[in-house]
Amino acid sequence: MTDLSVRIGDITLANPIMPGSGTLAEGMADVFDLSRLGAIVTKTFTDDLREGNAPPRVAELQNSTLFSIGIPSKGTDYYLNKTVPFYQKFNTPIVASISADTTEGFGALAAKLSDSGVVAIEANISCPNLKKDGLAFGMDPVATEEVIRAMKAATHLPVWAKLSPNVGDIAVIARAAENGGADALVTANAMLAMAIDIETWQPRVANLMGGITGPATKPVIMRMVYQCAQAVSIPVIGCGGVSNAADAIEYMLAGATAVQMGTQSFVQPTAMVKLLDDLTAYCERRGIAKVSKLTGAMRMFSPEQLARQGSL
Amino acid sequence: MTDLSVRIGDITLANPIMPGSGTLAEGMADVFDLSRLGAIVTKTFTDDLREGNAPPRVAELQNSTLFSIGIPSKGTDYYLNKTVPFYQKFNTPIVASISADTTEGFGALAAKLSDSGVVAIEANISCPNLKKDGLAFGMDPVATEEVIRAMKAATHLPVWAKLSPNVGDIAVIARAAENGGADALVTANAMLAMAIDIETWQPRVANLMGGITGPATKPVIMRMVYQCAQAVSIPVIGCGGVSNAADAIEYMLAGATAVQMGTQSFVQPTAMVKLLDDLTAYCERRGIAKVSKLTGAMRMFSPEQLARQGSL
Amino acid sequence: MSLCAVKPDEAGAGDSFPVAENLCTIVSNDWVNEEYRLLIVDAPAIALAAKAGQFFHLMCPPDGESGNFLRRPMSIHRIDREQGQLHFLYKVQGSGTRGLATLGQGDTLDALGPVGQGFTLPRGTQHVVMIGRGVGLATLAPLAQEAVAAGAKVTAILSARMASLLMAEDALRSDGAEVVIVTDDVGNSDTTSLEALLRRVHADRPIDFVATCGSKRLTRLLQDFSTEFGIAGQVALEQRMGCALGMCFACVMPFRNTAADGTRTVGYRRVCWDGPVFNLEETVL
Amino acid sequence: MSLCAVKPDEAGAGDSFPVAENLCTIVSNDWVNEEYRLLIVDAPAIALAAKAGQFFHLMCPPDGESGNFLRRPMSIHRIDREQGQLHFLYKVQGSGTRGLATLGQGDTLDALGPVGQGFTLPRGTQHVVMIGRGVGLATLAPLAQEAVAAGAKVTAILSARMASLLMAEDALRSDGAEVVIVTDDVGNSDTTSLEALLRRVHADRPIDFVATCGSKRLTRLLQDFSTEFGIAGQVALEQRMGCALGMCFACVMPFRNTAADGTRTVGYRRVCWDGPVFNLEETVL
Repeated sequence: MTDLSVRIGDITLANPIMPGSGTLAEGMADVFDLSRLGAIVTKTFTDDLREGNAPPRVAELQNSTLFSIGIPSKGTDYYLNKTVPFYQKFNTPIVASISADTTEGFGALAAKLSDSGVVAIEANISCPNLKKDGLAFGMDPVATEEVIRAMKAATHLPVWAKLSPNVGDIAVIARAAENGGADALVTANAMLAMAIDIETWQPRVANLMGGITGPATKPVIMRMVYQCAQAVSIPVIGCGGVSNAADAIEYMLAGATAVQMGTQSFVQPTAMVKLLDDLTAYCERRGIAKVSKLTGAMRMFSPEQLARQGSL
Repeated sequence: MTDLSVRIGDITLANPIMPGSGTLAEGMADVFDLSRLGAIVTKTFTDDLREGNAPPRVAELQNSTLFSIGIPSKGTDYYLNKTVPFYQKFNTPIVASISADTTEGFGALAAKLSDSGVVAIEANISCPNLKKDGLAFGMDPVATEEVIRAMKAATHLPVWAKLSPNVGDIAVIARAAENGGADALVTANAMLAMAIDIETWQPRVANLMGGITGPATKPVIMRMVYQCAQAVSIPVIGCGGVSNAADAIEYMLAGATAVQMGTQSFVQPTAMVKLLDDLTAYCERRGIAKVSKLTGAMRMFSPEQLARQGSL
Repeated sequence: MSLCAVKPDEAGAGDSFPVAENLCTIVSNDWVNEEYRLLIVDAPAIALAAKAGQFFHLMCPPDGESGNFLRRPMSIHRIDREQGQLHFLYKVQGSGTRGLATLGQGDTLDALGPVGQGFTLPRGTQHVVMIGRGVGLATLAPLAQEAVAAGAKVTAILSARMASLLMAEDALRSDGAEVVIVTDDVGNSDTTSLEALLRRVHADRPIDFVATCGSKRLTRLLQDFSTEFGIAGQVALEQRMGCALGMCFACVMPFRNTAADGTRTVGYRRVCWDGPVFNLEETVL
Repeated sequence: MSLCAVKPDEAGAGDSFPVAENLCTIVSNDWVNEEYRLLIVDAPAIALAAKAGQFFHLMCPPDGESGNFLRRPMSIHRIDREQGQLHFLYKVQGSGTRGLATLGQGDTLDALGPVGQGFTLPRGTQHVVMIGRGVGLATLAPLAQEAVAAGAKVTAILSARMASLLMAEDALRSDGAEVVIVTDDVGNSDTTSLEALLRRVHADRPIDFVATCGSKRLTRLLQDFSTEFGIAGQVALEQRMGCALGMCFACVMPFRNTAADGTRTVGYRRVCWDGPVFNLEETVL
């Protein structure tokens, strides 16, 4: 029987599969037993109440979706009194995803979660700040480091930095988060994108830009996960277009310790459970006793192999 | 009859459709009359002879491809004596795409092309420099400006800057290219990406990383074209996942003056010709007398409309 | 598996869940008139536990270049528990329904559900009036069946451009509803005529619940009518969706909220999870 | 449209082009043994102008989650100009060929081509020996036809694991080739046996051209043999491709170049455009 457990800093998860923030809600408990998940990452909330963006909020693209949700939030009290208790019915560690407008806001909100029952806090520093033409904390290494540092000063809980993919050199941001004290990286949030209806000549989401998610984004985020894993010594959690066990394995080979599934759960709500079954079967077929052995196990082409394949 | 002509700086093209660099070669003349194109952008060459990367050089992804070709080059003499004369048989302006290792190299190569018969030079400052983990001139605004400036100083020909999409804020690079004297921007080159074979645990292209191209990349590059068009006053040429007339129209609405088609020509060599036919039909159906009217014609949602659609 | 017995609050306690990716075998998928198709599938027990106003989120086959990446929400036209079948009535108008139209007998439809909050008929309801136009009619039929089963009289007002485009008429009649037909052709489908009709029906036999679907115009009419007479009412809404399980927050629309102190505000709710059936007075049009 | 008359150099002069996205109607697509399928299509004149060793770049239907975004190169097994048909013989082993296997009679295959440099039989060739294994046999059959038509004798050595997996035997015989069969089962398909066979054939009737496809081992054998006896020879190579028109430079393999001064270097060439048929002595294995 394959050991599916993985360690993210001081936390041991029963398996490496968890939902990406914003892709699981109470309704998923109607579909399968959430206790099967390695962790439950909840939807990003802010301390204040927010309604989010105007609809249309979603456009269907090829093998992907364009979402422009904003961060609708019912605030901290709702999160502590309703959301956490709901998920505590399941035997699965809860990870809170938070957002704030300022470094101090991230710290203050982290402090409020210290005794909430969550096992870690994911800092959503990467959700495109559409009001700034897509610029966000996560696009700036200094802001990234400051946010993580403020959260670590405010709480004893582990802090995961969810990076923005909308950067030139993700390794720089990864190191900034590590320097700030991050216990893990989540690579990455949605890529800033746009689509226009050629009949109406209007943007396909009301807010003009949104985040593209789904299988189409996987190869770019795969590269970023590899670059992050090369750049830091903290665990990297892969997140981008994971649809099945093959995708999860690919991310782990690239250096991820765990993976988050997002958009595929919208299409196939049982996908995380199926992924776990298929991941187990893969490990058994390949004689892999511990799934954690996959992390960073990619093998480069050897010089001999390149020669055989026709390299010069 | 729709006027399909567009102006890129001082150059007037018969229509806005041209191949992306590296996606057309002599073989395409066996399939259709290259005189139908707005321009012929030739494959990037360097002054020196280069063999390019070891195979495997291509991996098929979902709705996209991962190419890691390197820049194989037969050098300047071959380009001037063979390539240009071949394409001069067609009644289509030729645009040379060049690459070099240094700013001076870009300038020197541009000078050699001044009297070659090409109408413009595209500076490929964006092809991922895989030896530097993907870093390239185009990821740095200073290097971008310097390369364009060196080329402009070396030749009277118009210079187009082909930007890298692997940046945080494309507008910064766009303005750097404009400041350097670029006559147009080409937005953008391939996005740096990666894929691993989960059976062999090896990268799917020998060089580990490559560029992802094809329809999957369109929404991200669309956003960048819009950001570029907002940031500069020189023309922007859209390039990323253009497969058909709808894609070309979408890029033009976002702010592109012309578009380049790449990967789709590999799948469907007649795609550019079909695009032109369909673009013409679209303009006629919509009563658009000049295709150039499409450029930047996207209409934002109005406050009234958002209210009707349920905005708060 | 015990189905309806599992409330969302109890999920996770066992391994029976009220929502599933039901793999349904197509029985038939034929044109019923020039615009609509009727899709009948053999459905498993979880799917047949659906209630009026709930919906399924359908995986639609690709339609040419459109891969139909996301599922499409589809209201239930008929829950036939005796035959073990579900009926869906749909207009072929987008890439999703074009893909759906390619399914033939024996093919498999992946139908996620049942999902959403259905109609809630107040206890003791005596006379339900439902009014629908276009595909909205399809959504109301199961409510008629439930209302009749609960002992209420049902008056179904069906509106269409012309009589040949009417749907659900036979189903409604066979379920025991009294059917009134209005058409643009005849000229009795305008708001003024309909309002007069509603007043006559109400005068004849007091209405204590109204329901509608598929038309802003008709919803406004019923909002005004139900407010004037203090009648409870609900509307089934439609919105472009992502997940249909309340996760992605894509399908929001604005609704009127009333705070404990009576303060009224407007806020977004998820059509898939908080609806698709909402109280008429809360609906912003 | 005039086809073979249009040389690449003249393209652009008129509107007849030697390469097209041929829309071919499937005549049949059946298993010929437990591993291979034979695909026969009705082809337009442009496609029928193909020469031995050229290939088509096929648009393959999706195979489950794999969309088969890129085309797949496929060598031509038979050009039947009388029937107006092309034959392709393929092994179902990847998502492309799995997609291809789903095509049935009456379906349409989009076949880009003919593309590539085919075999070049030296003028006056008297005796061609071709040796192939697996699907390589399929590629060599049109050369046999061309060689016989040019007045040469053809000896085709077919190698397979067992006799039941042999293909192209009948086609080759009917085209006038003398067929020699070797199999692993019988134990006469190893390099040593084959080399001895080649020497016997050559001694019996001097070979002046050799050709092969599909096996590195056989290619090496023919390289050594043709070098020893100074015989001209060619090999049809396979490589993962992007465009098949020399544009993307994805399908390169290394080859030996000889400069004007006799200096030998190794450099990449495009299998699709510079090949897929290359001279044996230039091929690096």
